Amino acid sequence: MDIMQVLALVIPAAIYAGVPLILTALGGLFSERAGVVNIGLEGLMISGAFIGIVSTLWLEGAGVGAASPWIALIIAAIVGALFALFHAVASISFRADQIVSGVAINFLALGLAIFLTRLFFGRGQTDYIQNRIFRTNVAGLSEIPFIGPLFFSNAYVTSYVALALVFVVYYVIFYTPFGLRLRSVGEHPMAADTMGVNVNKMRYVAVMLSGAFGALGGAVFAVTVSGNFSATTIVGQGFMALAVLIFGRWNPLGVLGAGLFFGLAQALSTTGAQLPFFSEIHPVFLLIAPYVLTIIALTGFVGKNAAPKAIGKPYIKGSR
Amino acid sequence: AGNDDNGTSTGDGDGGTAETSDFTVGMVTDAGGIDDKSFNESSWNGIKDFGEKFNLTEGTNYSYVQSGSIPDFEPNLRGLVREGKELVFGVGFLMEDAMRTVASQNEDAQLAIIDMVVMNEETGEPFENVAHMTFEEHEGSFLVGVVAALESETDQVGFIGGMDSDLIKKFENGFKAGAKAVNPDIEIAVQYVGDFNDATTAQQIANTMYSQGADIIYHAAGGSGNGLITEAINRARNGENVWAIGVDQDQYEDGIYDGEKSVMLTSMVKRVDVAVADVAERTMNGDFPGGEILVYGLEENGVGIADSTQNLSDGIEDQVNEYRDSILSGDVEVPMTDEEYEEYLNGL
Amino acid sequence: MDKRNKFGKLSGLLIPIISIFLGVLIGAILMLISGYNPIVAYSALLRGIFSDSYYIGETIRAMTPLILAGLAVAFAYRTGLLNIGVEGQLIVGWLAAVYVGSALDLPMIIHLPLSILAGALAGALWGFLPGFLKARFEVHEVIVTIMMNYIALYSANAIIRAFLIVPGERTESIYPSASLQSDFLQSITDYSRLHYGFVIAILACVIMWFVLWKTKKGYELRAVGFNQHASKYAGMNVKSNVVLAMVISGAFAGVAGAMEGLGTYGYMSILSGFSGVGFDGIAVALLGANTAIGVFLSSFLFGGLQVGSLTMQQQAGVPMELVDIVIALIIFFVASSYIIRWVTNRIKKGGI
Amino acid sequence: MSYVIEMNNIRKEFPGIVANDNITLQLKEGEIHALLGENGAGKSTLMNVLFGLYQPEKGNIRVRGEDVEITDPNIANRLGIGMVHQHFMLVENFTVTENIVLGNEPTKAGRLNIRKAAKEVAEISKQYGLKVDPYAKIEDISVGMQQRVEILKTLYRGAEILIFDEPTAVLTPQEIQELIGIMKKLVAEGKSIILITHKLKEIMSVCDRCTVIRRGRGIGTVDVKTSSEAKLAEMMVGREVNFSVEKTPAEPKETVLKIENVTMKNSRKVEALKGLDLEIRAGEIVGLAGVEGNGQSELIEAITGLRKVDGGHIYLNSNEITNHPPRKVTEAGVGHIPEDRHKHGLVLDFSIGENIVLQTYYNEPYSKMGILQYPKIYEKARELIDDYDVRTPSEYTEARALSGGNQQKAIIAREVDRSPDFLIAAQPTRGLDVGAIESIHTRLIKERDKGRAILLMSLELDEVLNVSDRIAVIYDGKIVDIVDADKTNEKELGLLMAGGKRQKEGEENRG
Ligand SMILES: Nc1ncnc2c1ncn2[C@@H]1O[C@H](COP(=O)(O)OP(=O)(O)OP(=O)(O)O)[C@@H](O)[C@H]1O
Ligand SMILES: Nc1ncnc2c1ncn2[C@@H]1O[C@H](COP(=O)(O)OP(=O)(O)OP(=O)(O)O)[C@@H](O)[C@H]1O
Ligand SMILES: [Mg+2]
Ligand SMILES: [Mg+2]
Repeated sequence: MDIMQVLALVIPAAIYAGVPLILTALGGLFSERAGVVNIGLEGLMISGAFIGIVSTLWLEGAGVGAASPWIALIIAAIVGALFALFHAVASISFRADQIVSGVAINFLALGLAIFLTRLFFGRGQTDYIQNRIFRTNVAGLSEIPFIGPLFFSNAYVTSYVALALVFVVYYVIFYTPFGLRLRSVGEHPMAADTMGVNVNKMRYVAVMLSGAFGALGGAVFAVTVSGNFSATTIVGQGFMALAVLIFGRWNPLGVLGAGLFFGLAQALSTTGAQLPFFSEIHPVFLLIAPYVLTIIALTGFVGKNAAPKAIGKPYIKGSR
Repeated sequence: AGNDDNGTSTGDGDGGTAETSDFTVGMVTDAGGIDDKSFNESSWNGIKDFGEKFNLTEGTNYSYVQSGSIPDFEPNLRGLVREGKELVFGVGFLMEDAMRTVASQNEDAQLAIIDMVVMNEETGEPFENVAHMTFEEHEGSFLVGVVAALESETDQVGFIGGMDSDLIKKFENGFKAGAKAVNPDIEIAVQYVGDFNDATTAQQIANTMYSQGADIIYHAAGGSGNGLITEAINRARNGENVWAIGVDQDQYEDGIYDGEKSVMLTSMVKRVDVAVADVAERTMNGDFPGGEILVYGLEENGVGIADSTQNLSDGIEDQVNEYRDSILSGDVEVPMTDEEYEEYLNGL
Repeated sequence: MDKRNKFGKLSGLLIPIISIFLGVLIGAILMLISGYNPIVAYSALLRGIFSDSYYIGETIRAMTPLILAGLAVAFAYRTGLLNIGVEGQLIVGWLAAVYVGSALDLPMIIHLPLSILAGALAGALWGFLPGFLKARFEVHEVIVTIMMNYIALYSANAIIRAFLIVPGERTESIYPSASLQSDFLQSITDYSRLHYGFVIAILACVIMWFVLWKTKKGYELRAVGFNQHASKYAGMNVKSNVVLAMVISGAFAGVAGAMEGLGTYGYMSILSGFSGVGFDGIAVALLGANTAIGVFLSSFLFGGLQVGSLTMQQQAGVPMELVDIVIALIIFFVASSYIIRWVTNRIKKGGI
Repeated sequence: MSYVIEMNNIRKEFPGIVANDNITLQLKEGEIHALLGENGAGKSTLMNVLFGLYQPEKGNIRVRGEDVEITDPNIANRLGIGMVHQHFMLVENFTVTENIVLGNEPTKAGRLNIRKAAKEVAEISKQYGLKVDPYAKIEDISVGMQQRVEILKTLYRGAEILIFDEPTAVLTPQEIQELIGIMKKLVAEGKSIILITHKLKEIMSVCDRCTVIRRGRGIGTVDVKTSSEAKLAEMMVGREVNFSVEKTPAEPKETVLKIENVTMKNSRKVEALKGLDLEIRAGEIVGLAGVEGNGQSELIEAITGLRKVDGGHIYLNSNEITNHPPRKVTEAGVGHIPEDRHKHGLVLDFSIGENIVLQTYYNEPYSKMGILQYPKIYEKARELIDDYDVRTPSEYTEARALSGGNQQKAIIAREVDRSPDFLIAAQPTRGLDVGAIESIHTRLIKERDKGRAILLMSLELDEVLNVSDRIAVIYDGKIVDIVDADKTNEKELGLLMAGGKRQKEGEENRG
């Protein structure tokens, strides 16, 4: 098996394993850049996966057909934004400890999603959707030598959407007034306040965006890979997304890199067993590689002061 | 003590069931749940068939409890026993320990376990209050192995297992033996997911196998198998000529894409439903097969190849039937373990 | 900032009670909307906790690892650290305890303590690394502990698979000399899985309280937790205290794992996912205001609800996930105590 | 007479305290109006009310004769009110321009137009002579420039009324002169200014009128021309103020602390001490004068072992303590009243009692065999609370609940009670009222007379001049000069602090 074949196998797998993490981490980026810790990403992903599947099923039932999962993605993002309001209200208005509130979100999302699943379907998992978002070859581009098989063959369109979103988010965060304000709120809310930026409003918007993106991440995973929803659809990906966010130093491009890195490690851990060289490594080392490498990377090269300064603290007007 | 009443009190709810029997049967699923498209579902279908046949009410006479994870098995089994269910099924070999504990604590209970023989360590015999239901999966797997080898155009096939265990090894070795019987040079990729409920990993494994040239993959991975089907559909939609082989039930429906086509070449059916209904009926009639090791093989129609044959090439069924006959006649001894498989290969 | 002691000890109790009430209330509303009868459901839930010695035994059994996991989180929290890695520490503790319990054959008086100690040490080791990285490289402990959870899960599974596996996807059973299981306890609770671990859990509560509040080391750990700068100024070794805090926290978690291995199961099976106990520990600790007694009480709430939810599902047909929702709401309200305090202050003012 | 701002009968409460009680302040167009009061009198609070950060419980505000309700800084901005805060409100990792335009950004097709913004910033900065580098990051520029950024922020928004909250506290005398020039220029352009400062001399030199508040109450407004420093001080405190501290001449004995050629990098890896020498003897107070950021904090960190030095030696009573860990240094006989009491001095969530034993908890009688002896600890706490007049409900009260002055007293009690040979007092009276200041000064002098060596670090030149026996001037990481406190004055110190050279005595005579 030549190197090209290995790459053609691993790279697309890395991309589609990484995309849900990247999307969710972008969500975390909004909220943490605005100063609100979001350990509830896991819960947001769960809500997205659940809504993504349920609305696809519902749309299919209504005869929408192949467009169902796409519309479902949008619905999931909207519902996710609303669901994130829990976290927003608790941690911004009610001044809850943001970590605690995030933990509550995780419990709530899983409990509610499974509760509703049982209510709607009478058992612990939903039906399978018929109209998944399937992989396709991108017409024309997949023929390009070298690049084609790696990036344009057998790919989910959602991956390109995610990639585009990375750059959109990058632009918004660093090149728009909204982004400037968002960052100022996470760095020095009082300064932002004195400059007429409505701190709490910005934070609400940021947390809701994190809900939208987190849910989108979960929904993309659900409608491309898992095809149904159950308690085991999202297990730990949200925490991984948090790691991606920190690893990516709260920067959209960093998130992209970190997400692909995790995706690659994950792809290798399953694909490796059938690849030359990797098959000689005990599978457990491939399995734990992403986590070990993250720790090493955090220790070695990722500086410590990248976190937004005001992160984790509720903003109370006039407090000193 | 208060709890013993509860089992019956739930039954008080609906009146007017004079004709129906008041036999009660319960079932504990493993983490897969009753729509895992695999043996949990199959077992439940068996109970439902039984219930319908005898006009029993779901919820009152027959019900199931879903386990979230292995630690739930024991309390769930015990819960049903405590409720006073007259027969309690534990679905899957993973329930061995839980079944052993519950069986030894409740000598009067009537229990049944699928895919396992639970030994009573004190007597060295299978538990007397448990019906031990096993299947000759290797035999059925042999047949789909034959199909795979006959249908493969690349002479490469794959097998995806759920958890690396004695039970799933039976599937693997049977399949490999069948494929080699047809084509001794065929390449067979084998990988285990490590979980019966991780479709994502299974999909990546399938992706790799297909990419490496396998065109037919058989799975014995419960819920994880859905990952294989997803991957096959993904590829088939893009015009690739790939197939999947299902397990436990006829999975033809699960492989449908583009409206009418299906990626399921065939399935190795394991008639857990028939076996479950059989044990339930015997128990209701006072013939609880406690202590017996019930074996369901080709002969008993406990395993076999699925009814859906749309995707099979002409003449395949006949060839399969020839192999079936030689297994039944004892001409072919299908290997179950790795050692037996090695021997089998040497004997080819 | 509002002053902390505004209404002192009372609020310490009032807020959890109000939160529980609100959580249960919203749970009831949810059931009504979903077409269940909340009264039937809650009474089944309560029956599933109290009605029978079996359920009481099961509740205590469920509480045992929760207490220890909660103590692990609370201990770290008191020293300014957020230990999300209890889950992983629990897994390695479980494995180590079972290994010692099944590989060695010693008299009980040595074997049992040794097995528990093995669990504690393994957990401590798993806590040491995040503590060390935090102290030495200022790597955030949250992220490292999350990573360590996965490493623990996969490594433990791989070790079992490679070295310890017996049919049934699990390790050998431990020797009775390392077991916490007790025929006596099982017989008085109608074959629940109650074991002597609860004695250890209660002991651990006392230890946590004593170490933290009565010893000079505890004083240092708390000081470092509240204010690293002042602690350094006062001559304390901040780094070694951070490491020590994580080590002790990890040891509690490791013992929680030992309870599963030596008490509830007597072996360790290959885990297809996290046990969840470690994550529940976070909630238990927060709900218990990170005090020993609080952790004990909130473990009772958690353990009871979880055990009772089985009966609720069986008898009232309400999915047991309802309990998760109620728990989430309770955490949510406890966290939002500011608003509860604000409202109660309003009511108080209005009343006077 | 028309006022641009009228704040009438303002009342603002915080939990447990009335910060502003019926205060009235009227600002005329084109004037510089001083707002004077002790620490905690409520000046910042009043200005935050005007700026929309706080909502008053009572009273009304009129801007240019019209009743307004300023519920938000946005509204204040719109009304042309700008504020330069006591603690800078700058986002450290933003550039100067980004800080200035935040909340009011020029855009081009939805995109932040930073180039245009920078150009505008450059224009205004030229217009008012406020030199800044539009593209520099805040964390990289000097305090003086940061302040100019703060001023530019208000001007960028077209502020007509500027509030300066203690702008001079952090500046060198030269920078203060510059700032005064800028303020005059602003007034000449038709702007009106409210200036908060504790420095009476500044009020006398630039302000037209002065409003005095005391303990949250308005005392009155006076014309500066017809008033005097002494009169303002009396209004402010409510009694005649003794500006100097009573003490006898020092009788220095043997050398206690000796610092030789110490070099050290600070947290930002910048060389902050560059070969510093200093000697302090028993029975004397050496004041450390310098503009913030010239190595004072680092010097203290070096002595106390909080940060490792890169070169040089530190001796205490002839024993080397260079790079010893803080505990060793403490045990060797160094006491330290830290500059930042919340960061270093106290564990705010601990009780007063627990804080009292912060350095000694591990010794008998407070600890036996690893177990804390709480009765002994609280006994000690009670004793010190009485001795040092710490006003607290009890020794079990959390330190957080005490007022700043009382927190400081608790720290001083703790440090002095250990009777160290050498005591560092860093900004010991920051944020305290005159009563507390007086008692602390007396306490320091008493310790001196007992034969302790004391290093007093303060940004208040008055304090340094009044309490010290000798004054060491620190500039750019070195002690550039040491002068006798009674042979120098504020002007000379100011010059030295800015890096100037003292004229030789002979030259001075000639000049
Ligand atoms: N956010 C707040 N919460 C509670 N009390 C406050 C708050 N802000 C100020 N105070 C209190 O109000 C009083 C007035 O404070 P303010 O900051 O206005 O004083 P100031 O005159 O500006 O003092 P300084 O000269 O120290 O700047 C003080 O007692 C202070 O402790
Ligand atoms: N942010 C705050 N939140 C709550 N209370 C505060 C806050 N800031 C100050 N206080 C309270 O306001 C009062 C005055 O605080 P401050 O620190 O200004 O004291 P001070 O005026 O400097 O003290 P002293 O009069 O003793 O010199 C204290 O009772 C303090 O507890
Ligand atoms: Mg004050
Ligand atoms: Mg002020």
